Amino acid sequence: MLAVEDLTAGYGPVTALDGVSFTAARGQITAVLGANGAGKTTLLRTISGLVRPSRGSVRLGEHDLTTVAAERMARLGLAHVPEGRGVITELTVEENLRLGRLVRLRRVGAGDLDRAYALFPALAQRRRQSAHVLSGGERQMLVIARALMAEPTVLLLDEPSLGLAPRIVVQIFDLLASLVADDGLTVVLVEQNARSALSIADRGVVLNLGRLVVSDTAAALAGDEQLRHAYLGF
Amino acid sequence: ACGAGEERERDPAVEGSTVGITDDTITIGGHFPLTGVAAPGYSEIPSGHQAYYDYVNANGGINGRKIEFVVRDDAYNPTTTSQVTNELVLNEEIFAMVGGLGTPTHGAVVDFLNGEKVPDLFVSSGSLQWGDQPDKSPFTFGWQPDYEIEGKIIGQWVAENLPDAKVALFLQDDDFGRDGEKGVRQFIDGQIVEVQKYQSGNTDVAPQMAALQASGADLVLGFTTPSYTALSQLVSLRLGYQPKWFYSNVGADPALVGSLLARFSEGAVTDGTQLLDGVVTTEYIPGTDVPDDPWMTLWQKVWDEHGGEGELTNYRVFGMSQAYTFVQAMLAAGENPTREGVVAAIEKSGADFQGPALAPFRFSGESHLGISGMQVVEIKGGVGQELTPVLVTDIGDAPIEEDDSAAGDAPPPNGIPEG
Amino acid sequence: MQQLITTVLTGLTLGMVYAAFALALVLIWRATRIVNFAQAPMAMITTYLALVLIDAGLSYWVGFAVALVSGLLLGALVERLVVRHLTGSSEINAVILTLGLFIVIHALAALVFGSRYRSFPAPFGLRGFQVGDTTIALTGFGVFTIVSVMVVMGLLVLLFRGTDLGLKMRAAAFDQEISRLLGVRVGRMLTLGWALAALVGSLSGLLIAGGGLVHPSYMDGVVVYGFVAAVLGGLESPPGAVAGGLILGLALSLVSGYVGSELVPLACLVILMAVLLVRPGGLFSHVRARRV
Amino acid sequence: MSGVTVTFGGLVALSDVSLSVAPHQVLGVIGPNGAGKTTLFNVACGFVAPDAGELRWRGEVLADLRPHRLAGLGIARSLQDLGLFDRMTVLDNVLVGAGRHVRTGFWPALLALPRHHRDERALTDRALAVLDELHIADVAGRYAASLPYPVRKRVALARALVGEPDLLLLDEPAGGLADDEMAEIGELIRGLTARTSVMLVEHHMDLVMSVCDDIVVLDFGRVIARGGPDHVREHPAVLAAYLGEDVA
Amino acid sequence: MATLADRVLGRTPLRRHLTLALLGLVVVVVVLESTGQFRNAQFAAMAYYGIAAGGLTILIGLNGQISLGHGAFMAIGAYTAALLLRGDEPFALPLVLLAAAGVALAAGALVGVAAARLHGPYLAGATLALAVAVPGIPVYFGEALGGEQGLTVRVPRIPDWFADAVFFVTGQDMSSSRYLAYVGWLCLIVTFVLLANLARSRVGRTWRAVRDHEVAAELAGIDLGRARVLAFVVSATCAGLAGGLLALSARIAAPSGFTLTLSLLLLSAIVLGGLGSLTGALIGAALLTFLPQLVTGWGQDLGLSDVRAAELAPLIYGLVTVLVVLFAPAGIAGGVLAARRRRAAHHGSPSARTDSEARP
Ligand SMILES: Nc1ncnc2c1ncn2[C@@H]1O[C@H](COP(=O)(O)OP(=O)(O)OP(=O)(O)O)[C@@H](O)[C@H]1O
Ligand SMILES: Nc1ncnc2c1ncn2[C@@H]1O[C@H](COP(=O)(O)OP(=O)(O)OP(=O)(O)O)[C@@H](O)[C@H]1O
Ligand SMILES: [Mg+2]
Ligand SMILES: [Mg+2]
Repeated sequence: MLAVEDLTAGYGPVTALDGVSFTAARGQITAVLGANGAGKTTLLRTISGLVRPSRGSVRLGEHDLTTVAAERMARLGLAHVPEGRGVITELTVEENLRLGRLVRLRRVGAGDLDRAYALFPALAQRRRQSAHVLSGGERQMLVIARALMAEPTVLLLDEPSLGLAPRIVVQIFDLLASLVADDGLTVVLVEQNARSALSIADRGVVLNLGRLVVSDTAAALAGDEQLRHAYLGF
Repeated sequence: ACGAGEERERDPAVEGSTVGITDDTITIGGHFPLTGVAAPGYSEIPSGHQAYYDYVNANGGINGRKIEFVVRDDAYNPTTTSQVTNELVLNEEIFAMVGGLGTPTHGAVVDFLNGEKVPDLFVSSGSLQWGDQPDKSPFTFGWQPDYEIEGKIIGQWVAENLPDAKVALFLQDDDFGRDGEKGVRQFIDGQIVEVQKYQSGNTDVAPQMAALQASGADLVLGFTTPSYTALSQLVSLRLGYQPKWFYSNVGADPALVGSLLARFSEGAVTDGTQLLDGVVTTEYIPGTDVPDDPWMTLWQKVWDEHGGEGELTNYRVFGMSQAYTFVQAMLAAGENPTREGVVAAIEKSGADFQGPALAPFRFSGESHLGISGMQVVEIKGGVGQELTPVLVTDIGDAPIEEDDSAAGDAPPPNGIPEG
Repeated sequence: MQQLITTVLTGLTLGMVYAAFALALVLIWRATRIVNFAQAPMAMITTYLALVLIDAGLSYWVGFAVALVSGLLLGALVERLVVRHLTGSSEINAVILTLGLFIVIHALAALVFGSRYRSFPAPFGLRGFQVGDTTIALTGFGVFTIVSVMVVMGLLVLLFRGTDLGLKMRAAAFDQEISRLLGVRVGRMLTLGWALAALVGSLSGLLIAGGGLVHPSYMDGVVVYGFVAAVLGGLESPPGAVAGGLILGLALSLVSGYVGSELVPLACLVILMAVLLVRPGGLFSHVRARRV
Repeated sequence: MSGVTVTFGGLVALSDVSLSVAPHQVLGVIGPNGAGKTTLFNVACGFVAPDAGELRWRGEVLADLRPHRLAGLGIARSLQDLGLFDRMTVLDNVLVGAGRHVRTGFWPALLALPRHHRDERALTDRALAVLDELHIADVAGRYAASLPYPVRKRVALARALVGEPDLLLLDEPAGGLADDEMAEIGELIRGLTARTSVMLVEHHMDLVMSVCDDIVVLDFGRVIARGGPDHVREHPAVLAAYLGEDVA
Repeated sequence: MATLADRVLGRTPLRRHLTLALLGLVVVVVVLESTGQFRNAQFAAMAYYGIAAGGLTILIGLNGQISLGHGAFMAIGAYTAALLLRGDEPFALPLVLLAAAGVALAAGALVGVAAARLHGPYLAGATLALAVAVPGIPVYFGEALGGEQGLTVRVPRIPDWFADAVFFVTGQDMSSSRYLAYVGWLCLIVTFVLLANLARSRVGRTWRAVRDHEVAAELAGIDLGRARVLAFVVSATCAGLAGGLLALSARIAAPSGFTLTLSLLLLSAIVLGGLGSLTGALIGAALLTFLPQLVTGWGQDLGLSDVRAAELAPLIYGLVTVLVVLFAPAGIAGGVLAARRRRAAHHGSPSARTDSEARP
């Protein structure tokens, strides 16, 4: 269970996140919603240690993650799919994937690369090519596949559907659902498309200008017409 | 109209030709490469100067005036030379430039020094340009034998002693090599089978040595600096090339080259001078290889008393010898020296200056070239053994003659030239 | 004929020396995306350390080992104390920083060790091998140079191609943030990159110095040719660096012997330009067609 | 554009694709990831030379097209990842896009002749007008890098529009935008048809369906369907390859 | 939005730059007339460093191309000037300087065409090779170009009208170092006005666009190659002019004056001063000119030996370089500017970039 308590963070004088608290339960998908600039990305970056919070805490189970450096998060089972195609374009597709499984090298064999390729056949054809040649959507697939290589227990996804064809989005959401159901994965999902995010999420958190507006079950949020109009744009 | 430019000519300021002289000091300056690629070796010359001036100052100075020697680093870059010379002349207000080192570097400031009427004494370079046109640069004087007469003396010696040798030249690619080649060719143009030049700074001389080897030359004349003497020896070792070697004076400092080669001689003997045995070279002042020479005794004493860190090296001996000549010139200029006075005194009596040099200076109204000759020596056990008497000559087709006028010169007992 | 053989052989040995330096540059470039101009004076310092020990009577190999180890430490130290604090990603600032280090280390060395020529020993003979009655311009030390450079190249290829460590180092160089998210200890990787590069640099310093003269500037020329060799090879690839070094050493040796040594730098420029005009990313670069 | 084929190594990115954009129309290009949509744009912009096929613009064949000649031809394009000039102000960003309208060259600029100044004035007015139209005139003096994402998207659009192109190529203009922003962009694009034709690559079906007059669907570099939104939406091949059965 | 500066300095860039230039000229006259010959000579040196640094600033700061080889263009300018001033009937000084700039321009075009395709370290490597290659050329053509010794340069006679004019304004006679300082600073002011014009013009904008995003710039109708070559040519021309002035001031053009060190010092100077601003270039030039003498002086005051005092200058320069890059990455000018901005506006907008979005 991932618990965020009174989290406050910013960039220089800008406060991007202001006293946000919520919990993402194990085996659930928690959707983080809000307009552009609401602080969603900052929230994820603060959880995974890329941004130092000025106040508040992050806890994973009994671990206090607040001051843990980003590079140790992966070992604690936390994977973060960053916003905007975080492939390392100078490496090949396969090298990108290998990077993903570094943290659990001792536990597995080589078969998991095949699993990733099975998931996204588009990547399989290009395994030896530089990630540079991939199309926008293919890069996004690569990033998601890479995050899954680590077999995380907590998955932070920042706009995973960006630039993906609708069919792939559906496929990914299905996959998430099955991982959550089968392996008890904890997912924090940032999405612009509130409607589809709420459709698979168990709970939802709505941010506005860095503050938490509401946190409730996905169904309740989707049902609240006023809220939808004010913050979710549908 | 009366132009301001003409007025300047009459400016009384430049007539203040006692600039740099007070009742108890004489300030002089010099530019040397103290940093950078050219610093190894050359940066020791000013310390020789300094030691000797300290010695003179400790013994009463020049007519009661103490010598202050201001040294500036030019890193062997003419642009910097220009800047530091400006500083020396305009800011430090030196009386004279003494021992400024290097052809391109000093070449940048000759016109300026002469324009400002600053005596430019005893340039540390064997280029002809310091002395062959005194009407163009009346304030500039050379000191060491120029490379052309050295080339002539070497050439004649080869022509007389090794007339059948196939000669190759190994030259530094500047006026040093060029003037030397010019002199050598006066005598043995026909014997030369190959000429190779190296760039100073480029330490890979193997291609050049390979070309020398391929030419079949059995005598190599090197106009090189000590490090390149060492490099050429090393490479020839590698190539199995064993001609007879003749290095010009600059490059054949047996102590230095020997120490550089020390580690490379294989087998039990670790004395690098071994490698230099049989190498022929020239000498114009006594150096550290003859510690018993009276001049060397003096230099050793001066260095022991006033030297800084390090040992007495031939670079320092060179600096002291130059400094000696400078003190001599100041004394010759009388009680109240002026810039013009010093120049006149050197022109008048410079040819008769006694000093460490084996041959007399050529100073006169018509020539500002320095020491007129040298002798050929062969290095044996790290010491130069005379092969010829002192030979003197001049540039152009002046004949080469034996000269013993300076033979047996010993320094005055107090180590300071007589007035 | 013998001249040609000699020129080619010395060119090859020289090329290997450039290659050694180029390898250090490639290593640091792959590991931190910085062209480290200070590599030369760093290597110079460690070579001087070796010289001090050898002068004190210790064996060549003790000096050799100490130089390599101190290279490793110096590299790590420089990264930790200086380069780590470079903010902003402007590539020019990194260049200037290493130039500044270049000047500082250089001046320090001149202050501490003095600027005079000193000879540096070699562990193997400096006479060329004898074949029949001709001498081949290849010495024991030359062979040592060639072998050690090839070994280093091989190790680097292994490191970058085969190991996770190499992958982590490269990833850290390209994108620190993503690497961190994937559990790569970026700081360590950068330090390691500098340390290893400085180690290889030290080796190149020892190889250049061996059987030759050292003074504080003795590596300065190698910066230029080593860097050009690395660029020729594409900066990314260890075999490229070695190939670049060999091409350069050979070509420059031939130009120096048959045309004129003053044209050596010009020849270097011409070769580099000719290669870069055909392959703007160097000989061993893989094409990067996609721009959008 | 007719018969365009592009291969990368063994991979066929586009195969015999022909299409045309009618004046004042919005042509949508959709298809699965890696179908070749961006490559199609790249061909149209001269970044990728087709192995076969030809491009026509206003009836003339464009041989050996180079990207920098595009603006002069009246074609503008926005990039999939914005590509703003980060260390320049918003105004300067847009001014760069207006380069097409400049007549004065190097010398007037060097000497700062009044002619150059007049030209700059005119350009600035033009750029400000476009910024105003996109409701971002208030950030004209800010550095592009410091702006929120949606605003940056608009700046990129402004930069493309200020050249008054006759054809505008938009690569995922709505990517990363929230729904309401997206709706605004959609309206904007519709509004553009008054002065220019638009070619649009986008994965948001709502947007595509609402703004496009015509849609071409690519899969593995081939055109698998084309027609109006309603036609495409129901097309079985499209459903299978792209939309997925249960979305539409 | 007419700021105070606008009102005082004039609103069009030209008027603004000319006003500043005039102010600069007044300052120059005052400073040169109130300092001695030695300082004059130093100012002359600062002028040529400043011009070269200004050109390099345009290239690197605005266009994002690195050149480690601008010393080569200075060499070309210097040799051109030296050759033209050699004959018994030397050419007029303006002509000489124009020629120096012109020949460097041609060379810059040649190199620029090749350089335009190169990036980052590849460009750095190529220009580095250029910097070491060019000094070899005069050695090879020793007959015409004086070989290792170089060509000595005679300072042309001070034109009477110029000496008279200055005499009337200041009542002082003209020395040759003051004359050279005037020439240098006049050239600097003209160059900087032109460079400032360019930087603020469409051309400068084009360069910055190319620097920031190639593909987007290309799509906006910019011919990348042309823009790069143009920037290279402009900066090489400046370097050529600077080289011509250097030859005049140093009175010599010799290979050893144009070692790699010169190119690298220029580069570090503009970063120290503040990359991308002409003020920064001037600050850098001042550092290059005054720092060594100052530091050597300190060293000697501390009682260090000559050699040690001499090593102190590079040591301090290197340290300053490292410290500035680490603690004021925008250079001295940038640091001052940032400090002033920080004090002026606390409500300012953050200019930090969101790195997740700036990534390609
Ligand atoms: N590196 C940064 N420097 C300064 N301000 C930043 C930075 N990154 C984000 N911000 C600001 O912080 C606030 C929150 O940004 P954040 O990226 O977290 O929002 P978001 O909800 O993820 O928006 P989007 O939907 O556009 O991705 C915004 O006002 C943004 O401008
Ligand atoms: N330079 C290249 N070298 C090799 N393959 C390439 C290159 N450029 C593109 N490709 C491949 O061509 C295919 C088409 O790419 P393109 O970018 O056109 O796809 P797209 O339709 O825009 O996809 P997306 O919707 O994900 O952006 C992809 O599979 C991509 O990997
Ligand atoms: Mg976000
Ligand atoms: Mg695409």
